[in-house]
Amino acid sequence: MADNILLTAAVISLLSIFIALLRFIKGPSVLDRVVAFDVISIIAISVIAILAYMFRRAIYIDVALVYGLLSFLGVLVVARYYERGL
Amino acid sequence: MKFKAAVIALFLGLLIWLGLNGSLGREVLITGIIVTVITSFFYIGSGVFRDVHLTPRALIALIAWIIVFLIELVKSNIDVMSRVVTPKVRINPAIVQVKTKLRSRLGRLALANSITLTPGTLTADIVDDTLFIHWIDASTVDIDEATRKIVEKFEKHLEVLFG
Amino acid sequence: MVRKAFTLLMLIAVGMMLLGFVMNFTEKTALPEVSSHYIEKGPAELGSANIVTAVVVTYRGLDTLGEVTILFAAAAVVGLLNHLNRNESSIRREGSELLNTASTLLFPLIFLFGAYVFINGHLSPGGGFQGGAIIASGVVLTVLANPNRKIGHRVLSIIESLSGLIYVALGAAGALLIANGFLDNRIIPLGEFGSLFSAGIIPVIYSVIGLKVGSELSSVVITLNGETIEEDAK
Amino acid sequence: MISTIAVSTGSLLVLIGLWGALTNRDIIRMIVGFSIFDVGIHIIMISIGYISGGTAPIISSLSEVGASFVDPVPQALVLTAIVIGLGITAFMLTYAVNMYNKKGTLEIDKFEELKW
Amino acid sequence: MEIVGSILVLIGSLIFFLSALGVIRMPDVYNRIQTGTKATTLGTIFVLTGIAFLSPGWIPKLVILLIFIILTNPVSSHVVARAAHFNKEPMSPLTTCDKMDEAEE
Amino acid sequence: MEILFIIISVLTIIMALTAVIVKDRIVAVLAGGAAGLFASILFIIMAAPDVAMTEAAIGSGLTTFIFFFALRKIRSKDNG
Repeated sequence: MADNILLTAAVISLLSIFIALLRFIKGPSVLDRVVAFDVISIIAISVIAILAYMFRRAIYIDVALVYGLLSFLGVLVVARYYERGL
Repeated sequence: MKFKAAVIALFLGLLIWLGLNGSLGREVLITGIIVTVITSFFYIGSGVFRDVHLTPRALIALIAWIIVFLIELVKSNIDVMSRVVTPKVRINPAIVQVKTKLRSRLGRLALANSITLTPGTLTADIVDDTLFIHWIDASTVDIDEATRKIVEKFEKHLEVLFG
Repeated sequence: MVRKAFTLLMLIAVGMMLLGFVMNFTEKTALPEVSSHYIEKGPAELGSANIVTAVVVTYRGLDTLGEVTILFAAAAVVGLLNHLNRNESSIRREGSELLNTASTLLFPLIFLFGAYVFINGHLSPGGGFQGGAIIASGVVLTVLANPNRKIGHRVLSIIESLSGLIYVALGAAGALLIANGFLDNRIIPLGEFGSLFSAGIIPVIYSVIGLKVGSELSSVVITLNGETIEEDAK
Repeated sequence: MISTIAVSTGSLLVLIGLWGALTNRDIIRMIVGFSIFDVGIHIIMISIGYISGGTAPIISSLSEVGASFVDPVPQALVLTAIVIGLGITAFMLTYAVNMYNKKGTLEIDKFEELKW
Repeated sequence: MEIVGSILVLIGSLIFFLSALGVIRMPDVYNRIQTGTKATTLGTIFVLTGIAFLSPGWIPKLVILLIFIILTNPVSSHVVARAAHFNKEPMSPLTTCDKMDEAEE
Repeated sequence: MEILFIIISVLTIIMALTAVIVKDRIVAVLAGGAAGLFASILFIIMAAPDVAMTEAAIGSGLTTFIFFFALRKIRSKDNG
């Protein structure tokens, strides 16, 4: 029961990733794509957390932490590059 | 002053270390203390925690700030979602100026972050004591009135906590 | 024109090869012999809960030594090529005050997390390479917040060569003390399975690798950022 | 089932990466193509080691050893491959920057010395 | 317990859906950042709280993940907004006032 | 589980295609990094958390950062 609801939630999250992906592809400017990338990666962190529960392995949360750190830095790098701060 | 910063850094680091490891064993504590001492040197060098107050009043302020923050977060989301689902996007954006009284760096970070996560506001830049805020539904562009509407509900708690 | 045809031909060839491979592919249901040996005997022999770590550090330890060497060579070549043609550095826009505060607040936490990843390499996913990369990301964060700051290479190179030395010394100790081969992890007792101080010397080796990789990658980042002490001195 | 899908995905990524690396005239985008090629190869290698219904090769207690784990050896190899891929990419990028400093362009067609 | 947790996760995923919709529908960069940051933060809070209900043993790690996200998310959106203003990204024609532009002159 | 896997595979392939087709260099690098991030979710489902962590931290994280550092050097000659 719980697992089915979780699967539904994961599928809905992935669909919203698809919607944000439209913005990533459409643009128009680089910063629009960066915002879309931010949204995509935060949703992906939640998907990893859901997957961790579905596999019943706590160690996968570590991967989610690394993922969050790296996506945050990725957004920062592009934004700082764009404002000539890098 | 440095002593207080070191205590806070050690305590914070050890708390996070224990949370990551998820156990209270002797070995975890030993390695944790070694690693935390190294990290607290970075903190002391940067002087981030110098202005944090450690009084009972500050603790109450912390709790009050967290409660206000959570309520505002939920309110902001209901606000944003109602804007998203309505067929015609109704927005009235503007970038306004507000003033803050806070002096400590950590306090200003906390203030800016809580402003960003509350209804329709986004900190776009900070210069000295002026914050530039993008407001999705600007009702006023006057400095004093905007300060009263956006900043004060957080500032009065953060002032006690960070000075 | 010739080049386009050649490209197309090559893509088609690779595509056919991969198509044949995918068509004949079936999912395995049993492990090959070597792997099942590692999985069945590994935990009892080496005391490491994470079998990938056991394979990387012990069973295939020499490969890892070579890998670290290649990474060192890459870092050295990047430094050299950058040194050959340094252009005068332009002044970059400072990060905002909020980003500065956030980076001073976050960098020690990132360091702590990196240390957690490589110290727990034998219990949870991760290890020296990941931990080192996380520490280097922390350095990226400080560089982003304050791009014009000068960071010295000296401390990094000392840590790097020291940890490389300890790594080789520990490997040699495995060969000399109990004569069981290079990089044997059983020169100290295995300890209780699943606790932090277990798996013999694997956590120590992985911490050393983590420090080495972390300082190497950090020095790559600092070199590419282009503001070094030496440049300042002249 | 999962590993079959993964092998197809990996093969597609290999093809896309190769296509990008061969047809683009811009060096930076060629290097991006190479890194996508890398990712595809990694996915293929991991899916070769996948066992139906297997769990990650991280054992929580010694009594659990009999359970079905996936193959750890390809994972160790891919770990090595990713790290070396970073070294190669850093090297290629520094080389590209150097070439740019010499010629003032990143178009591969302008570099006459490298063509046959 | 299980039902409460999974319902929370479901609510979180619906919030994600709305936030992605906002990223598509809003007219300019700043408004996209607004919908993107806030809604995804709240969605993550919901999802992680739901998982904490489902398996209470993971709470320390989930709390660390949550604190990390609440700390970093506003900072990254602030940096993106600052970069957008520095680059004079086009604003939506509805924008009534830009004090930041006046301050720069 | 298969349906999740298929959706994420499609996402990875879309990201890779974007990285190869798009004209802007910055967007190409960013899309390449995003493809690596999705690939790391694939690795999690294929029961390889070690590889997922390495791919997230090194393959997609640090590589992207190094790309941007190199792009910065190229830009600083372009326009001062």
